[in-house]
Amino acid sequence: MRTTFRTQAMAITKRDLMRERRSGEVLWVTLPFGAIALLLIPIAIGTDRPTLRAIGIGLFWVIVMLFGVLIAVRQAHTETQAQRDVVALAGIDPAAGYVGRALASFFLLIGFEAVLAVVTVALYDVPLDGWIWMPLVMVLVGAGLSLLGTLAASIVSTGRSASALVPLLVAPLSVPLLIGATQTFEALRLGRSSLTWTLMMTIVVLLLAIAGVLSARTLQESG
Amino acid sequence: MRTTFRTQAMAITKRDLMRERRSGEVLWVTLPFGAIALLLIPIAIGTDRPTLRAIGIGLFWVIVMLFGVLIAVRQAHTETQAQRDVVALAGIDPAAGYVGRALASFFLLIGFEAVLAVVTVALYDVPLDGWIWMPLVMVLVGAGLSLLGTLAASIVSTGRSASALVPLLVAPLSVPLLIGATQTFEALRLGRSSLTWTLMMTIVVLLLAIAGVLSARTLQESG
Amino acid sequence: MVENGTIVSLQDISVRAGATHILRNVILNVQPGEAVGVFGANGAGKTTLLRLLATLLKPASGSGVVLGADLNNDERYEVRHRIGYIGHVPGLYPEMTLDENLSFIATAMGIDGAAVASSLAAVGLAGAADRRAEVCSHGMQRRAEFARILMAQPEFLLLDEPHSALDGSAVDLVDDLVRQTIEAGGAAVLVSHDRSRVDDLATFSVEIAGGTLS
Amino acid sequence: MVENGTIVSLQDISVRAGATHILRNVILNVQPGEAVGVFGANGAGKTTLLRLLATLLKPASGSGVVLGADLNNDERYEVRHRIGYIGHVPGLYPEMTLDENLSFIATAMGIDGAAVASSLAAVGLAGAADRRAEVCSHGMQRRAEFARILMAQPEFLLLDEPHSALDGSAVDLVDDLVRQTIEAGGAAVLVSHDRSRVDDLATFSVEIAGGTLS
Amino acid sequence: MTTLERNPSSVWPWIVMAVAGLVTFVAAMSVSPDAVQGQLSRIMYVHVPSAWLAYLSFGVTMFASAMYLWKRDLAWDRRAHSSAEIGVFFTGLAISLGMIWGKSTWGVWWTWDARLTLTAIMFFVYLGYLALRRTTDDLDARAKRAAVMGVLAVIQVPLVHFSVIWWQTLHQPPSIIKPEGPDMDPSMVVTLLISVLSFTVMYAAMMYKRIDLARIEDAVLIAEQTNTGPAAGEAVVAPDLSGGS
Ligand code: HEM
Ligand SMILES: Nc1ncnc2c1ncn2[C@@H]1O[C@H](COP(=O)(O)OP(=O)(O)OP(=O)(O)O)[C@@H](O)[C@H]1O
Ligand SMILES: Nc1ncnc2c1ncn2[C@@H]1O[C@H](COP(=O)(O)OP(=O)(O)OP(=O)(O)O)[C@@H](O)[C@H]1O
Ligand SMILES: [Mg+2]
Ligand SMILES: [Mg+2]
Repeated sequence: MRTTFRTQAMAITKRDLMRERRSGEVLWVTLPFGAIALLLIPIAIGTDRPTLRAIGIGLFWVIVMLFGVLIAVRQAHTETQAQRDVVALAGIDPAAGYVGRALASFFLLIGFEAVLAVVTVALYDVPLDGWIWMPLVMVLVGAGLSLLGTLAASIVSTGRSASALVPLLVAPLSVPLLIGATQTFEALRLGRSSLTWTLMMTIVVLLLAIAGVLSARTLQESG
Repeated sequence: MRTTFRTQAMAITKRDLMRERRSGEVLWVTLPFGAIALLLIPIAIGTDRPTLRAIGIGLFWVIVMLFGVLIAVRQAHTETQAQRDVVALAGIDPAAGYVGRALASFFLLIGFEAVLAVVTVALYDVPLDGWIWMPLVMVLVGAGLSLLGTLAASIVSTGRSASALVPLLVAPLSVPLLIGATQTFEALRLGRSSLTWTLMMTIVVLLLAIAGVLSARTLQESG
Repeated sequence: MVENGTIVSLQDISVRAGATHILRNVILNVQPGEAVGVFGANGAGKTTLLRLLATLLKPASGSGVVLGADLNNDERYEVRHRIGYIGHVPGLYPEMTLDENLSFIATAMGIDGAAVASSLAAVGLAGAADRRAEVCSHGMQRRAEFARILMAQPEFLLLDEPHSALDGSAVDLVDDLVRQTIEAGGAAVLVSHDRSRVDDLATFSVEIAGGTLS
Repeated sequence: MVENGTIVSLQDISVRAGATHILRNVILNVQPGEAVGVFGANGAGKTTLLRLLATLLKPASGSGVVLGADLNNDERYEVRHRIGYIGHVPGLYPEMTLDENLSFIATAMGIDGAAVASSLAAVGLAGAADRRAEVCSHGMQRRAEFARILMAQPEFLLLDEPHSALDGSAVDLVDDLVRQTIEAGGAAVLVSHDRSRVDDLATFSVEIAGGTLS
Repeated sequence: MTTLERNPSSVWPWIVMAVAGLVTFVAAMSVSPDAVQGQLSRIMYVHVPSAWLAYLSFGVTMFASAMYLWKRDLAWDRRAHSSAEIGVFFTGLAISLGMIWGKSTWGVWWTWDARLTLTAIMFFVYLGYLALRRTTDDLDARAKRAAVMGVLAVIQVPLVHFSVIWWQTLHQPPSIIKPEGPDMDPSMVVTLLISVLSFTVMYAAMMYKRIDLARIEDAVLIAEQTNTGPAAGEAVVAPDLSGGS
C-alpha cells in the first residue's frame, strides 16, 4: 500500500462532506423534511398535550431512522459508473471506501439528530430525564444507521435488481437500533439499568461495521 | 400545434411510468420504507392499543404526505440536462410536460396510498367508519401531492441551490391537504358534514393545477 | 419546407454565466442552404453558442432571431420542433430501449410510429432496437441520437462534434444528413475540432476566441 | 519502473452480459514498450475490452494476467493504482472544482499535493483550477482527466477514443503521454476510430469484430 | 423597467413612520388596561396590527408577483420583494410579542397550538422566499422563480387565519388560545382600529423606502454584470507539452 487505510478513508469522507456542502441535499431538503414531519404529526393525529409528550421521543427516533437511512442511501444515486471507476483505479481499498462513506454519513446524521432533537423538545415538550445518556445513544444510532445505509447503498449500486433487497436489509437491522434507543430511555424512566440496550446497540454497530468491511470488495464489482 | 396537448401529456406520463417500472424506485424503495415506517412507529412509541387506534389514521396521512412528496420530487433528480434538452426541442409544451409528469406521479401515489392503507388497517386496527369517503379523499390527496411535488421539482431543476425551496414550498401547501384529509374523517366520526373539507382540498388541487400549468413555461428556462 | 428568409440573425448577443461572459457581442447570420463550421479551443464557448441557437439558453443582452422567432421572448417555444440538436452527451433515457426512446419522441412530435423503425434501420441499429439505452455502447447511443434527428427531419441542424464516437461506416451519416438538410433549404451549424472534415461540408466557418466570433 | 515481464496476457477470455457474449475467446499479449491500437465498429466491444484490462470487469471464462495480477482473483485490486484509464465519460464530481477533484485522487493515491497544480498547468487548465467541474466544457473535463493521468503516472494506459473532444492544441497531449509511458517501459492500449492518428503511435493494432480479436 | 424620478433620500417616509408609531403608542396607553390581564393587555395593540400587516404584506407580495408574471416588469418584482421583507419583519414581531404575552398569560413561551405553529411555518416560508432570491444573480430568473413562490406561498395566510376554527374541531383542552368573545369593550375596539390603521400607514411608508433601496440594489447588480473582464474561455490555454511529468 502506498497510502494508509486511514488516509484513504479520510479522503473519501472529505469528498462526501464537500459534495454535501456544495449540493446542500441533507441540509436543505432532508433536514427540513424531518422537521416538518415532526410538525405535521400533531396536526394529523390531534394535539392532545399528554399524548404528544408520551409519544414525542418515539416519533423522534422513527423520523431519525427513516430519514437517516435515506441520507445514507442517497450516495447510491449520486455516484456515476465513471466516478466509481476512477475511485477504483486510484487503488482505493473498497473497505476504506466503505468506512469513509459511512463516516461521512455518520457526521451528517449526528447533525441531523441534534437538530431534530431540539425541534422535538421544543414542539413536544418531552420529559428530559436521562438526557445525559442522549449523546451516547445518538452516537450509537448514528453509527448504526450510517453503516447500514452505506451497506444498502453499495448493494443498490452493484446492479439494479438488487435494490429490492435494500428494504429487506434495512428493516430487520434498524429495528434493534430503534428498540435499543427507545428502551434505553424507557429503562431509565423506570429506574432500571439501560446497559443491556446500549450493549445490544453496540453489538449491532460492530456487526454492521464488520459486515460492511468484509463485503466491500464483493460489492464493488460492477454487475 | 402538430400534436395535441393531450397526446403530449400522455406521452410524458407513459414515459415516466415506464421508467418507474424498469427502475422500481417507488415499488422497491419508497413503498417498503413507508410500510416500515408504519411498522416502526408502534415499536417506538410503545404499543398501547387504544392510542394506536386513535393515531393510526393520522400517521397514515403523515407518511403518505412525506413519502408522497418524495415520490413526486424524485423526478428532479432523475432527469439530466441532455434529456431535458431533447424533450424541450421535441416541442413538447412545458404545460403538457407538467400535466404528464403530475399524472404519472398521481398513479404512483394512488398505488402507494392503497398499499399503505391496507398496512395501516392491518397494523393499527383503525376504526373503519366513513371508509366510503376514503377513495375520494385518497384521490384528492394523491392529486394534490403529485401536482405539488411536480411543481416543486420543476422549480428545483431550474437552479441548483434552489433545492432549499422544496420543503418550504411543499410544507404550506401540504398542510391544507393534511388537515383536509384528517378532518374529513374527524367530521364523519362526529357525525358532521365533511363537505367543507373536501371542498377545501378540491380548491387546493385546482389551484395547484392552474399554478403549475401557468408557470410551466416560466420555470422551464435553464438558470 | 422552409419559408424563405434568414435562419439565424444574431445582433451583438452576449451570454453570461454569473458575472463572467462566455460570449460577447456575437454577430452571426445564416441563410437557408448554408452550413457553418464553428471552431475554437476547448472552453471557448462553442457549445454555448449552439445551445443559444437551439433556444435553450437566453442571451444576457443583444437581440437574435432563429427561424423567425425572437430569442428573447416566448416565440422561441414555437420553433423548437424545427431544430435538431445533438450535444456532447446523449439525451436518452437509460432504462428505456432505443425503440421506446424514439417512440416517445415520435408520439410527442406527432410523427408516424413507422418512422421509428426505419430511422433506427437507417443508422444501422435495427438489430439493437430492443436493447436498453444503458447497455448500448457510446457510439450506439450517438447513432440513436442521429436516428432521432432523421426521424424528426428538422430544418435547422446544430451538431456538436458530430463525427466523434462514430465508426468509419457511420461518419458518412453526418455528412449525408447535413447535405440533405441544406439542399432542402435548411441550414446547419457544425462544431468540430476536425477542420478538414468540416471544411468539406461548410459554406463558411467562424472561429470563437476570447468570447467573440471571427 | 516496471518489473520485466509481460504487461497483458489474455488466454481465451470471454466476457458476457447476461446470456449474450460481448467478447469471445480473446487472446492478447502486450509487452513493455508496446502501444496497441484497437479498432472496431460501434458496439463491437472495444470499451468492454478496456474495462476488462482495467480489472473493472471480470471475465466470464478464460484466464488473464494484467501487470502480473490474475484477473480472476483478488490480486487485481493490488495493481489498480498502476493503471490509467480514460473512458467515454469523464469521472469528475460535478460539484467539486477541478483542483478538488484532483486533490482527492492525489490524497487517496499518496501523491504529493504539488503535483495537482503542475499537472493541471500541463494540460492548460491552470486558469480554470477553481472552476466546478459541472461548469467546465466537455473538452476541459477531458483535459482534466488527462491531468489526473499525468499526476498518477501509471505504467499501463487504457485510453478510449483519447483524441475526441480535445482541441487542436491538446491532441498532442495524448501522443506525448503514450510515447513517454512506453519509453519508460510501460504499455498502452488505444481505442479509436481514427486509424491514421493511432497508426502513428501504435506498435501493432487489433480489430474487434463478432466479439473476437483479429 | 420603470425609471420614476424619485428622490431616494427623501425623509418624509421616516416622518410618517414615526408619527404612525406614536399614534399607536398613545392610543394603546390611553385605553384602560384589561381587567384580567392588566398592563400587558396593551401588547394586543401591537400584536394584532403586526399580524394584520403580515397578512397585508404577503397579500401584496402575491399580487405583485402575479403582476410580474403577467407584465414581466422588474418593478413589480421589487414591490413583491420589499413587501415580503416587511411582512417577515412583522410576522417576527407578532410572534415575539405573542410569546411575551403568552409567558404572562399561559405561563409558557410556546405551546402546541395550530395558530402558533402555522404562524411559525408562515415565517419560515417567507424566509425561504427571501433565501430563494439569493440563489441567482440573474435578475429575470430570480424574479420568475420568486414570483411563482410568491403567489403560491400566500395560501399560508388563510391557513393561519382559519387555524383557530380548525383547532376547536380538534377537541382541544380550553387552556389553549381562544380569541376573546364578542363582548369586547368598545373603547378597546376603537383603539385596536386606530392602531391597525396607523400600522397600515406605516406599512405604506416602509414600502416606499424599501422599494427605493431595491432599485439601487438592482442597479448595482446590473453594473456588476456588465463588467468587461476576460471571457470564460480565456482561462483555458494550450497544454504545456514540454513540461515535465
Ligand atoms: C407566539 C405566540 C403567538 C403567535 C404566533 C400569535 C399569532 C397571532 C396571529 C397570526 C394573529 C392574527 C390572527 C388573525 O386575525 O387571523 C393573532 C391575533 C391575536 N392574538 Fe395572537 N399570537 C400569539 C400569542 C398570543 C397570546 C399569548 C395572546 C393572548 C393571550 C394572543 C391574542 C391574540 C388576539 C386577541 C388576537 C386577535 C384576535 C383574532 O383575530 O384572533 N396571541 N395572533
Ligand atoms: N448488459 C448488456 N446486455 C446486452 N448487451 C450489452 C450489455 N452490456 C453491453 N452490451 C453490448 O455490448 C456491446 C459492446 O459494447 P462496448 O461499449 O464495449 O462497445 P464499443 O466497441 O466500445 O463501441 P463504441 O465504438 O460505440 O464505443 C454493445 O453492443 C452493447 O450493446
Ligand atoms: N456557470 C459557469 N460559471 C463559470 N464559467 C462557466 C459557467 N458555465 C460555463 N462556463 C464556461 O464557459 C465556457 C464555455 O463552455 P462551452 O461548453 O461553450 O465550451 P466549448 O467551446 O463547447 O468547449 P469544448 O470544446 O471543450 O466543448 C467554458 O470555459 C466554461 O468553463
Ligand atoms: Mg463543447
Ligand atoms: Mg466504446
